[in-house]
Amino acid sequence: MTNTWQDIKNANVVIVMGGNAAEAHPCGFKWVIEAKIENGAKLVVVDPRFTRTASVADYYAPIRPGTDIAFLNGVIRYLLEHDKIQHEYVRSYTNASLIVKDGFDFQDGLFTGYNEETRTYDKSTWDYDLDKDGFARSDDTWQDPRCVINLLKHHVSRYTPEMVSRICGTPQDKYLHVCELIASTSAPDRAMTSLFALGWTQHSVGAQNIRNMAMIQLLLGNIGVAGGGMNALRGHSNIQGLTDVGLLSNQMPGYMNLPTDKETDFDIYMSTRQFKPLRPGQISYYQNTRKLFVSFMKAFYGDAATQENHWAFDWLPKLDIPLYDIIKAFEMMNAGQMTGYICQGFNPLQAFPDRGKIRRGLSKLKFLVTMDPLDTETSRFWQDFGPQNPADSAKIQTEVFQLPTTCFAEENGSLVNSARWLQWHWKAAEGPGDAMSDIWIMSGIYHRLRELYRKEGGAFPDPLLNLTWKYTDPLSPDPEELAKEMNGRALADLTDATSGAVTKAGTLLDGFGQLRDDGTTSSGCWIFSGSFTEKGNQMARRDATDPREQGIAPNWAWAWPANRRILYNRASADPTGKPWNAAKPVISWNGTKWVGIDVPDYTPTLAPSAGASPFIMNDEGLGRLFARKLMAEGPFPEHYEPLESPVENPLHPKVQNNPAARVFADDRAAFGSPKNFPYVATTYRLTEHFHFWTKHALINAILQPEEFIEIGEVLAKEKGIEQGGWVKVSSKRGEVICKAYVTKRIKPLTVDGKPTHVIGVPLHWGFTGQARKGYGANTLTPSVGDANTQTPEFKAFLVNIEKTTAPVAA
Amino acid sequence: MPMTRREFIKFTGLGLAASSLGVLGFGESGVAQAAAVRPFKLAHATETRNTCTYCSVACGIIIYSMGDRAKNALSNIIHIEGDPDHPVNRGTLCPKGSALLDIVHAPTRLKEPRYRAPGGTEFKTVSWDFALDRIARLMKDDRDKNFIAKNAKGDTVNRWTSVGMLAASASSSETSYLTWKVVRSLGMVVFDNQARV
Amino acid sequence: MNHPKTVIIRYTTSQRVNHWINAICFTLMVLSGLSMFHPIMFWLSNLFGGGQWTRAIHPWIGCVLMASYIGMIVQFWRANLWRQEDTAWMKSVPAVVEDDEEHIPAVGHNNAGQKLVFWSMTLLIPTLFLTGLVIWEVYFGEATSISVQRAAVLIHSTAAFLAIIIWIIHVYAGIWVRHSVRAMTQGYVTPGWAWRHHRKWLWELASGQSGKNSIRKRP
Amino acid sequence: MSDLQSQDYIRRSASTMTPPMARSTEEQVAKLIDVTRCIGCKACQSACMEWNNLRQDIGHFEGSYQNPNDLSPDVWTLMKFAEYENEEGNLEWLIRKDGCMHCEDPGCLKACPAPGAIVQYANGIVDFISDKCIGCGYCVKGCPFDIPRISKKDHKSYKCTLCSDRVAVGLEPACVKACPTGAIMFGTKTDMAHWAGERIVDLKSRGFEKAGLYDPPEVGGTHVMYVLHHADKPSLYSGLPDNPRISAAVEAWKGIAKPLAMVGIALAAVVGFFHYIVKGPNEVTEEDEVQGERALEDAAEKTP
Repeated sequence: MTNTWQDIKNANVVIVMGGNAAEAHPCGFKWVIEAKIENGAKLVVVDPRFTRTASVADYYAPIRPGTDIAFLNGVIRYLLEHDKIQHEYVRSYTNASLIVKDGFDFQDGLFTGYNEETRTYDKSTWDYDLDKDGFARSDDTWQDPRCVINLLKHHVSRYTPEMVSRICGTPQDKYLHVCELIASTSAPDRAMTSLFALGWTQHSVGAQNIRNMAMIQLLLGNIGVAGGGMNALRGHSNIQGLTDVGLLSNQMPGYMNLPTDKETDFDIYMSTRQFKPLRPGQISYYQNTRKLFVSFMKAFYGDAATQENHWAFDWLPKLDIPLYDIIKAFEMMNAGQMTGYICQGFNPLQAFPDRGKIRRGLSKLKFLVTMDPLDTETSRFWQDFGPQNPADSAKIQTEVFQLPTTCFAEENGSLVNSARWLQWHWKAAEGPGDAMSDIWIMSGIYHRLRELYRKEGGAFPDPLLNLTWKYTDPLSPDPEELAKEMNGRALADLTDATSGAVTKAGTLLDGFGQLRDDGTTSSGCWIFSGSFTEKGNQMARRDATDPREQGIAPNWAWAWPANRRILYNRASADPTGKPWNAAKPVISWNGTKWVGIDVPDYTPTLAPSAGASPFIMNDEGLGRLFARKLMAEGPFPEHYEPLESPVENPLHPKVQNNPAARVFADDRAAFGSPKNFPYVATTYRLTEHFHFWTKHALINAILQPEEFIEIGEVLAKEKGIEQGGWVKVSSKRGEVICKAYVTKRIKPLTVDGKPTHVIGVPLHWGFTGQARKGYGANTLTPSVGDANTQTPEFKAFLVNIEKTTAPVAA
Repeated sequence: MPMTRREFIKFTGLGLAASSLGVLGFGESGVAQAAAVRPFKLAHATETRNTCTYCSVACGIIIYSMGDRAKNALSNIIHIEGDPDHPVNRGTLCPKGSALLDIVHAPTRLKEPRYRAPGGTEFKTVSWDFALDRIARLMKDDRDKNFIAKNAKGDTVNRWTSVGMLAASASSSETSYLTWKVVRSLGMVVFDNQARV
Repeated sequence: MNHPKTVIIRYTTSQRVNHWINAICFTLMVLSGLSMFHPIMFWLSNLFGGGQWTRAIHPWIGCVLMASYIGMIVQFWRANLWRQEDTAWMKSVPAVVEDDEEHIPAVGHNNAGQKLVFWSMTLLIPTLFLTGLVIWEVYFGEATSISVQRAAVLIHSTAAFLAIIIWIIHVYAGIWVRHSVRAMTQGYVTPGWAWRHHRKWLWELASGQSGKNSIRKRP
Repeated sequence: MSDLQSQDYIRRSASTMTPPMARSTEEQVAKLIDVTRCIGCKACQSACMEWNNLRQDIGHFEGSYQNPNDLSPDVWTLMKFAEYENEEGNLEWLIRKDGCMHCEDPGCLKACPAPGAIVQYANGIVDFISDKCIGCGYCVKGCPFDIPRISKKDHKSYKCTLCSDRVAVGLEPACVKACPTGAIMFGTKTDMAHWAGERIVDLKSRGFEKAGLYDPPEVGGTHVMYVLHHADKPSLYSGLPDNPRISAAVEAWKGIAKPLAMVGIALAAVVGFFHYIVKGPNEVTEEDEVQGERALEDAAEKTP
């Protein structure tokens, strides 16, 4: 989220598309209701199903799963055509005026530079035309046909209302009404907030879905302002934190990337990361990357990381491929390339696509370790549970360790919420039986390995042996010690260059501004620097005071970066530093510095006259309508059909799907065709359950006891399916037998002239826990990931459905 | 644990409600009343501030446990409800959060380490030492066998691809950080979390 | 006091047993029923071990009563068939109340009042039984709709009221007309009693039209 | 539980005395359920189950999000879902939290035969005092909203208590506290009616001409009220009664029938008694015995 949960109440229009906020985030959704009641906001919902969010919407429009880009590009076309953009914002704060290199083009569904073999692009033309000083050329009059705004206009010109309706199945009048409502926020004092979640990410074009709306928000001037922003409503309680700390194949704490094997030494690694400003007078935060990296390595390896060994750069693993994500991991498992797997609080047998493939993969492991408070399906994949988990235990040679962990109520620590707040929590009771904390278990494994390496030697033990581990109880480090390590310390006495103030060696740092690249500071996660200072644990702050009741609450817990609550908040004020919306200012220029209710996302004393643009994490300082080289499938979003789709891509039949999506050969073989699987299915969560956890909680099991699918009345009638009757839903990958909910909330859509039926598949049931046994939606879903993030395409695939009888246990 | 009271914050209608809550109870006759209604079950329970373990709204919660943390009493969680001071949830909780008590006390909570041997049909309970010793041994054997110090070009890569890890999504950032340290010090790259699902 | 040498058997043993089962059940039903009907009578529930027990036991006694009353019907229906003189007797009810022997027509084994008691109960007890089943929460709470149950409680209590009034008249009549109780406890009446209250019956017995064995020497 | 002290309630089932009124000056409470901001998330259900320690058996999916299927001794509140296509052909998903309405004139209390098993506190809450309940099910018949349910386990009647245990210590009911969107509010009835008025103005501005407050006067108003978009058609909301009233049968049974019957019975007994006093016993006279014996003898003589 760029903004806070409470800030949603400042919106004039709330658009929920690519998500179902009321059901997935009810307590955050209260701020939408608040916006409606206190701010007269209109709530717009665009969703294949009439969801519980739609039930309180002012306007609802249906859409075929997987066609959001067509819809959103259509909206951009509408905004440009009807001149409903915030001109001054677009001109000053976006790259609309910058001129794109010659050679960049888009033809028949492909951008310049496509390589069919590797399914990747050579992105060299996807960039600005630079002048001799290395600055991007621009045309502020927007006359040059090569400037971004004109290229964009041309790109979206194909997305006429007729085309949008033809692709999405949304009736034209409904689509146009949504456009109108969105366009109403182009006024400088009006804002729209976009709330989305997995409904946009879980597509082969997931990242582009989100970019598409971000572009709309830039055109409307809704980024950085109160009640605006792009608000990704994250799923799990600390998934933001895990991402922040870099628990991803290619990540390091604080969004630094792990080196690839092309980056053979530290200097090469640094050269590609310290972005140089692309416009005169611009500031760019990533110029500080070296300080962040060195401080991190000092936290990690302490005295063993020295200038001489390049801060132990070589001790970091180097990647040969962009990502070893989960889809890749299971591909490797199935190919027999993996020996062991550790699942910490994660249940891939339920959570990842193509359940059969997951089960086969786990069966090929030598060992599997699960660490979880609950008895997960994954830990019992080898056990026969009838049709819901057929397994021949005797043939499965995997050793399985099921390790019991404590849960949230039984430990101290911090979690990062969707709005980037780090909130500390306290232990209320001991865990049950012999359950131990993840910290204790990981420390236990680490110490045993370290002992083995000390005794026996073995493959490259240096990083293991030199890892800093200076905790009071090495076998069970105190979370506060770890939090302080992430915050960072001075390793030597530091003298501030301007004020001359001295920070004594050993003191906790106040923020990442103090980090140095000479090895005199350490910080395990630079974006968390400032969260645990000499003043105490900032994450434990509980002052809910909210200036002007504008939804900031700056003294409640602590938000990264630097306790900033609204990202890009410099953009809430016009180029002279005056707030666009005088009624709801975030920060403004008082003549000498930036002041306001939030921490400025800008140099605090940099005058507006200096001409630096607000998006300081970008090297041109501008919001990008044109993404340059950062996206795998193109700098503008383009509609590609889901990998399994009922129709040909009406825009360019030859390029049906995302040309850059990574698809493994065996996964491609498991795609179904509309001939055998004529219906579009989409998976989702119900508000009564949280993933696969709450089926273990009796109350939630009572509230939604049994697996079912949702089907429209028309298709149900066609198929003779009765309300609450048994059905078999099948895809090329498997079948689910469950109950049917015949509903008015899903209506057939007319797509490319043909009626298209959507089937909804909630995903909560499995074979452990309190609720009734279920097959799990991932039995059906295809194993294919988004081109940028590898997020599986859970939201649009093909199935067939027929009436049947209750499943019989084998 | 800091427990500053929040300032009075206006929230649609709730301000209204809060203002009149005083007169709602049973007023002066409350004492007599208490004999009739179900006794208030939290009168002396211990309060602990925590955060809901489910989604990323991260609602503040108060965990009520029996026992006052005296040495001879083992705390037992008896009730969980929303933290009214929390600026986002303001005391509210969704159907999952309202039922947190049932996940804490789920009958399927694991209580001891268990092990399933190759080809086995049942789990058997084992000691922590057995489990962790065996896991470390399996990991080391594989790492020693499959660790890639240099790639084909001869560049140092120091990666280990044959054992992977999926990290939790509800564990604390401190746990995550420690996990990152352990995993990366081994050179492990098949490493992911639940961000996508 | 004259001590007649002859007695007449008015009720057989089985009739008496049946009647008293009926009487006990009915009394318990009245007591338990009233306790649940009006709060001033709730104290009666203490006789049954409290409200829960009263609620639980009332329908079961009702079942016994119903079964017992079927026995009553079998044993007494013939004696309660309406005859010509019954209509005449009905017209003389004021005389009955006044105890004005001269103006009361002679009647058979049962007078019209007794017959009315019998037939009213024959109507009311099954009504109470059936409506009772409808509102028997434990077993039939979900068998019928709530509106049916609402009608049932109203009918049940109205029927109970009528049955109680009839029961009071019946009991009072038994007490007022001396030696009626003996007829039901010991089974016999004296010829004088029969002469006074059921003269036609006596004539029938005397003429041997029926019940010859009923006339016995006093033991 | 110990005995009630009658100063605090204004009505007590099956009680023959008027509760003392001296201190019944407390303001009345109300729970306002604004269905127009309800998202049907069931947090209220969940919180109710958790707070009141209620756990129904795990059921089945039965063709609706409505789960459990019905109110029960373990389900005191239940979200009901109705898919309604309006005149313009647009879908409206009307979701209503069902449960005890806490009527000002409670039909359950009127019907209850067990003294003190149902009480109404001075603040308006209608509560079932379980240890006094005899399990007859009369409250079920008395209720115009089909709310109370009798347990098969302990044969006691159960329903929402409006969390009287929480309200007694100055807290809002569990469902109110949990409700994520503030669709359930709690306060004095006056405040709630005022707030409902503001909501109705907003709804009318959003095109719901018939928006209104559901506080049915037929039962004297309720301490649980709804803001409805279609206040003219409450039955659209999964059968919320358009005109709830205590059934005429129940009114007759618990109204006029009670005193009439008691008077009738007493009268019958009294008449009998005085008849006896006036007339004395109806004795068989000696003359009767003579006549009787003679009648038998005459007959015997006639017989050969």
